[in-house]
Amino acid sequence: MLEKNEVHIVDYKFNILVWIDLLIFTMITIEIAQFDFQALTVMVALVIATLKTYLVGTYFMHLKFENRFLQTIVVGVGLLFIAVLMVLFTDFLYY
Amino acid sequence: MSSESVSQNHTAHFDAYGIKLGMWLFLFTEVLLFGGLFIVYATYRFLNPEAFHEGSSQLNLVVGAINTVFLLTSSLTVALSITALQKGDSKKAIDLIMITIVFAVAFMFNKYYEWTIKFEHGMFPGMDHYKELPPGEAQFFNLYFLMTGLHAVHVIVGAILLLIVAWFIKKGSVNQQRIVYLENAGLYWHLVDVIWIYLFPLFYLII
Amino acid sequence: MTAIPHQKLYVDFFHEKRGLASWLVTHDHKRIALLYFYAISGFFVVAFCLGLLMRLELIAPGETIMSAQVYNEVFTLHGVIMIFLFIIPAVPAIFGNFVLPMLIGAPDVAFPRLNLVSWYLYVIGGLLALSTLLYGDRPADTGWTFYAPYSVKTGTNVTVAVLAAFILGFSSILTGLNFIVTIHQMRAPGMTWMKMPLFPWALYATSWIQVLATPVVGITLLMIVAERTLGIGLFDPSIGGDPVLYQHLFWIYSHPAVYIMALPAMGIVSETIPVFVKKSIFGYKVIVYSSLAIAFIGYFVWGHHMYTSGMSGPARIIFSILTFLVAIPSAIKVFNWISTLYKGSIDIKPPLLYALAFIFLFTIGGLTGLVVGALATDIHVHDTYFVVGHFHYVMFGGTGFAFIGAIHFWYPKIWGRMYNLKWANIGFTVLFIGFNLVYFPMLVLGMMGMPRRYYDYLPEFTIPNLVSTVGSWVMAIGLIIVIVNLINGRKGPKASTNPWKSVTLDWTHTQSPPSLYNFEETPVVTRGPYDYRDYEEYIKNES
Amino acid sequence: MSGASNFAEGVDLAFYVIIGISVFFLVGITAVMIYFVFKYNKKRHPKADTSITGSVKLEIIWTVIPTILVLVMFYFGWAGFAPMRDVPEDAIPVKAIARMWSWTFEYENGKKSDKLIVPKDRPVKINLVSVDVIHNLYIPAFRVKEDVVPGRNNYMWFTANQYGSFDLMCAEYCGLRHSYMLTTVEVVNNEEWAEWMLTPEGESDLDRVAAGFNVIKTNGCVACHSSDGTKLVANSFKGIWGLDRKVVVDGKEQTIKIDAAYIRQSVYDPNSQVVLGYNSGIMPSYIGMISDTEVEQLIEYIKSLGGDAQ
Ligand code: HEA
Ligand code: HEA
Ligand code: HEC
Ligand code: CUA
Ligand SMILES: [Cu+2]
Repeated sequence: MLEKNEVHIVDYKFNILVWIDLLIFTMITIEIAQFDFQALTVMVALVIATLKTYLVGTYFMHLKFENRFLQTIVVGVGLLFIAVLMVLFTDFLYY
Repeated sequence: MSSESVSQNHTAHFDAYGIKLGMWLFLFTEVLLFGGLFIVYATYRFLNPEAFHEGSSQLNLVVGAINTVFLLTSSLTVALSITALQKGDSKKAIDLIMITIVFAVAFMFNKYYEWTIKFEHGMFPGMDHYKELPPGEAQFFNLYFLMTGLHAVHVIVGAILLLIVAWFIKKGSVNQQRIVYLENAGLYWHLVDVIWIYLFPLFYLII
Repeated sequence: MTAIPHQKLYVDFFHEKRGLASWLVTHDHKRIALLYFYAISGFFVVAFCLGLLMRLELIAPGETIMSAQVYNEVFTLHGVIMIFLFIIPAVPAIFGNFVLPMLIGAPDVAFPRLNLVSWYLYVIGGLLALSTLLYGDRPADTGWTFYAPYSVKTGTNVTVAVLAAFILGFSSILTGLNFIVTIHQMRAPGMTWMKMPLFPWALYATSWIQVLATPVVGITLLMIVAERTLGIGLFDPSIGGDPVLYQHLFWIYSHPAVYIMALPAMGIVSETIPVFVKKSIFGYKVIVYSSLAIAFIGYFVWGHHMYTSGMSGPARIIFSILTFLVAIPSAIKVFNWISTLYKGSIDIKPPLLYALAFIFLFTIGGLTGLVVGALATDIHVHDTYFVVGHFHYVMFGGTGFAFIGAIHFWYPKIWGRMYNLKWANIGFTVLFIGFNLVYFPMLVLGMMGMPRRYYDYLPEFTIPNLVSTVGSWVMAIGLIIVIVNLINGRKGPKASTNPWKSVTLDWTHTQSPPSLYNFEETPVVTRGPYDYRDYEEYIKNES
Repeated sequence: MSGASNFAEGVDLAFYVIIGISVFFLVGITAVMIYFVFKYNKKRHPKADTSITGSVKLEIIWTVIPTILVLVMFYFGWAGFAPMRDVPEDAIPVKAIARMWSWTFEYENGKKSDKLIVPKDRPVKINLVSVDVIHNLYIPAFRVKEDVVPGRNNYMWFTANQYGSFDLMCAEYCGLRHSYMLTTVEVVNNEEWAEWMLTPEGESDLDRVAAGFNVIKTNGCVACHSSDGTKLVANSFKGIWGLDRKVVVDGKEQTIKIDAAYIRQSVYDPNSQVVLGYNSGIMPSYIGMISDTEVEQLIEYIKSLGGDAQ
């Protein structure tokens, strides 16, 4: 009962643009990894990876055109995982 | 996930959204399956930072980067294939799936090459050189083989799913109106891509 | 959402098709539920007998009937079967499958074929677990928790047992996934979320846990397999691994799993009480939200199983606070159930007896959970018989009793016949008394300091152990009465379609036993799920 | 059971508070339940009051009150626990070595024993070391318990405040003889303790054989090997000297005569030659724990149990 059957088509060209962005991001990560910012490097790498995931999710996986509920649970699962990791690290961080 | 909604058994109704929702739920389980390994990774990396750096420098960045490009591109072709089928061009859709498969094979080939080299150096679980690795580094390679290995299994499964869907498109049972199976196989493929997006920097790029 | 094809004649689902083969390939949720029922009952009896054997061994110090190695294998198998093969699938896979579609006015679950696949996975996993008895060195002797590094070192057949648990996990995931889509997509017209009965709500919350927690234990168990077979020593301290990390990963699943066991049982209690009290459940919305809250907070309390593992101080404190918070929604549910009784018109039938027993026993179990949830006290009773007492109270006293209650409740729906009520009451009484005789002494033993998984014990622990063992015989008698009575009920008098006079769709709109797609036409929901105003009239009009 | 350490008071107080509140609720809930069941029984009360569906006020009350009570319980639990992590500076360090399935306690001056001997009223810090799997050191009377995890430096401390002998058990499942991994804590007065600490080992009137027996006792060999011919986990030491033993070396079967070299290797590297029919990895290696002289003593002891002749 939730679905609306309108189809949203992501155009060929737009898909290719997303792909080019993804390649650029990949290059940036590799470049940045050459500098040693210590812990920051990992953070930057992960942030870029997350941006890439955002692109793949929103456009390739069509999340942008899905209903609210689906968008929420996808983000929710991501946050849940991060929360679990944070709670876990209360052990290792202070050990 | 090729099960159909029940109602289809005895009425004309076909619940595309339900099937897609099912696929997403399945993807969550995949995310958390890898999530368990990411947790182990995060912990051991935290406990042995230098060793992980040391281990990472022994991996071949070029091979990793090429594989990243392969997977990103294959994701693109899957996305394009969905666009094609949405527009009703099933021939183009099949062609694009086939290109995806080619990239998948290329990825696996690269992986094979990478692992063979490790193998020749005795750097494979159970082999002599492997057993002599210093503590943290052993964990790095344990995780490397386990995570990229599990990922490779997913690449194979994803490729098979796509092939099956291509066959159905050819037969006509997956078409512009009933595109959800292609979308689902695509979702799976993109997930495989997303996991690699994280694996790549975490294994090949640690400073 | 869809029209059901018109059925000319009422044929119940047993007679729709005949022959064993038609069962083994069925897509009908009711038949699959019964397939689960028989498979689960089979495993249950095995594990029950193992429980009795353990008690017999512990009747007195020293060797009684088995050697230490056998004892260790027995409690491991008992735990593995009870957890993975009985209590996790029992309520969702049997009663969820059978009544969920009917309660929400659907002809079946969303993915019927997948449903059958889960059953096959369940059976394969179960047989694999039992097969460890037959080949290899010996069945696993690690305890159901498979703690590394012992599980990596022992020469017993851990690999197969762990793989079995992995497969069972997948079965559980697929069931959960199926239910979520079913609940989202297939509710009858008019059944808004807040008009959905509470058992589907409980299953909804449970399903999310199944989908989101089970994969973590899946991968953890695979790591144990990798460590045993490939020499990938992930938890081996000599190469930088950490055995405590294994415990974290294990409990990240296994604590939420205890709510996979408890929530559906609570759903059954919420479903039963209004029927026999003939008034709406008290605080419907609060019960809904508390289920969701339990599912959510339950995800973050796993560390309370590890207070003595050498976790950091802050971690212990955070886990303890969260543990206490997760107790509150359970408390709220108990208060709401009790309040439902107020000014009702209470008809004490066996299903209600089991529901009330659930409240009492689960409360004891839950309150002992608070004792183990607090830091100081858990240091003393962790890994002692106190914990064994705690979890038997919540699992057997809670979920187990709710499960038996559910059989009594939906019995006339499933088989269209009625068991003997008097014998049901007698069986209940003996079971209830026996239960407390077995497990209360365990709480005492734990306070005295007897560790669990002990084959032999010091003389000062003798008397409570003796009481407990004798109690296990009383309980066995009670259970046998219950089972025999239920089996005899198959030849009992025909039941009317709605013997308990319930107002939920499963009773008002389907036959007993139901027909293939449950409803003759898709029901349209206008009333709340537990609206007992003028119920006699409503029931007459609808059927 | 009465407590015998500085923690007993805090832990027991937490027990009283939590169990007190629990009993109150259990009795209350049960009483109300039974009362309702009788009062509103169908016979007495044929028509239910269907107008009652909930009450926001009540829901708030029974959310807030349990929340407060639960935080109180948490507080007492934490208060009883917090001092357990705060080791006083002057605590006497003792190393507890756990293995399948026995304990060895090693004191600052190198002295070892199989019972834990501590002075009354002085803080003792126990460093927990495991050589194989996870164990758990549990002294019920002291209300202390902590896992002994291989690779982690776990610790515990306490001050015993009663003389006597108290049970010390392993509370984490560790395999076959987990339930026999017991010993005792002996709480003695300060002078006795100091004197005991200074008695050097093995030097008293023990001859070499008796010294050998002491070695296998303090190092826990007795958990798996008996001296009287009964098979525990592994073969008994009785009568094995000079026998031809079938062993597996590098996956191949071989026959070795049991002599001093064989025993030495069994102690230091047991997995290099595994007796046929056993799994490797059960017996831990004692490298660094048993000195060469001790091995000599233990060989004397095994010799003394007979063999050859039979
Ligand atoms: C059905 C399964 C189930 C359920 C529902 C629970 C519920 C709870 N459990 Fe339990 N638990 C297990 C199954 C379960 N448990 C198992 C199997 C183990 C052992 C695993 C192993 O090691 O093998 C275990 C072990 C276990 C431990 C670890 C003990 C140890 O090893 O040292 C802890 C510690 O915190 C704990 C706590 C709790 C708490 C706080 C709840 C709470 O959710 C309880 C909430 C309920 C109530 C509080 C009662 C109702 C409320 C009232 C009547 C109102 C009054 C209440 C207040 C004032 C708050 N459990
Ligand atoms: C749902 C879960 C569940 C249930 C119902 C039970 C039921 C029982 N358990 Fe269970 N138990 C566990 C889950 C469960 N257990 C788990 C998870 C563990 C931890 C394992 C570990 O440490 O790893 C455990 C551990 C455990 C121990 C601790 C072992 C140890 O630490 O050393 C003991 C000891 O007494 C015990 C006893 C019993 C008994 C006597 C029953 C009784 O209920 C059994 C009573 C038996 C009957 C009433 C039999 C009646 C039926 C028949 C005789 C068949 C008749 C047949 C027909 C005619 C059909 N159990
Ligand atoms: C955890 C149990 C365990 C402990 C503790 C243990 N052993 Fe063993 N031992 C075994 C097992 C099992 C075997 C047979 C398998 C093998 O050879 O490794 C064995 C074999 C031996 C053998 C060869 C015996 C024969 O019959 O050929 C000797 C000698 C020996 N152990 C000595 C010792 C000594 C000395 C100690 C203490 C310092 C000790 N063991 C402690 C389990 C143990
Ligand atoms: Cu050592 Cu149990
Ligand atoms: Cu828990």
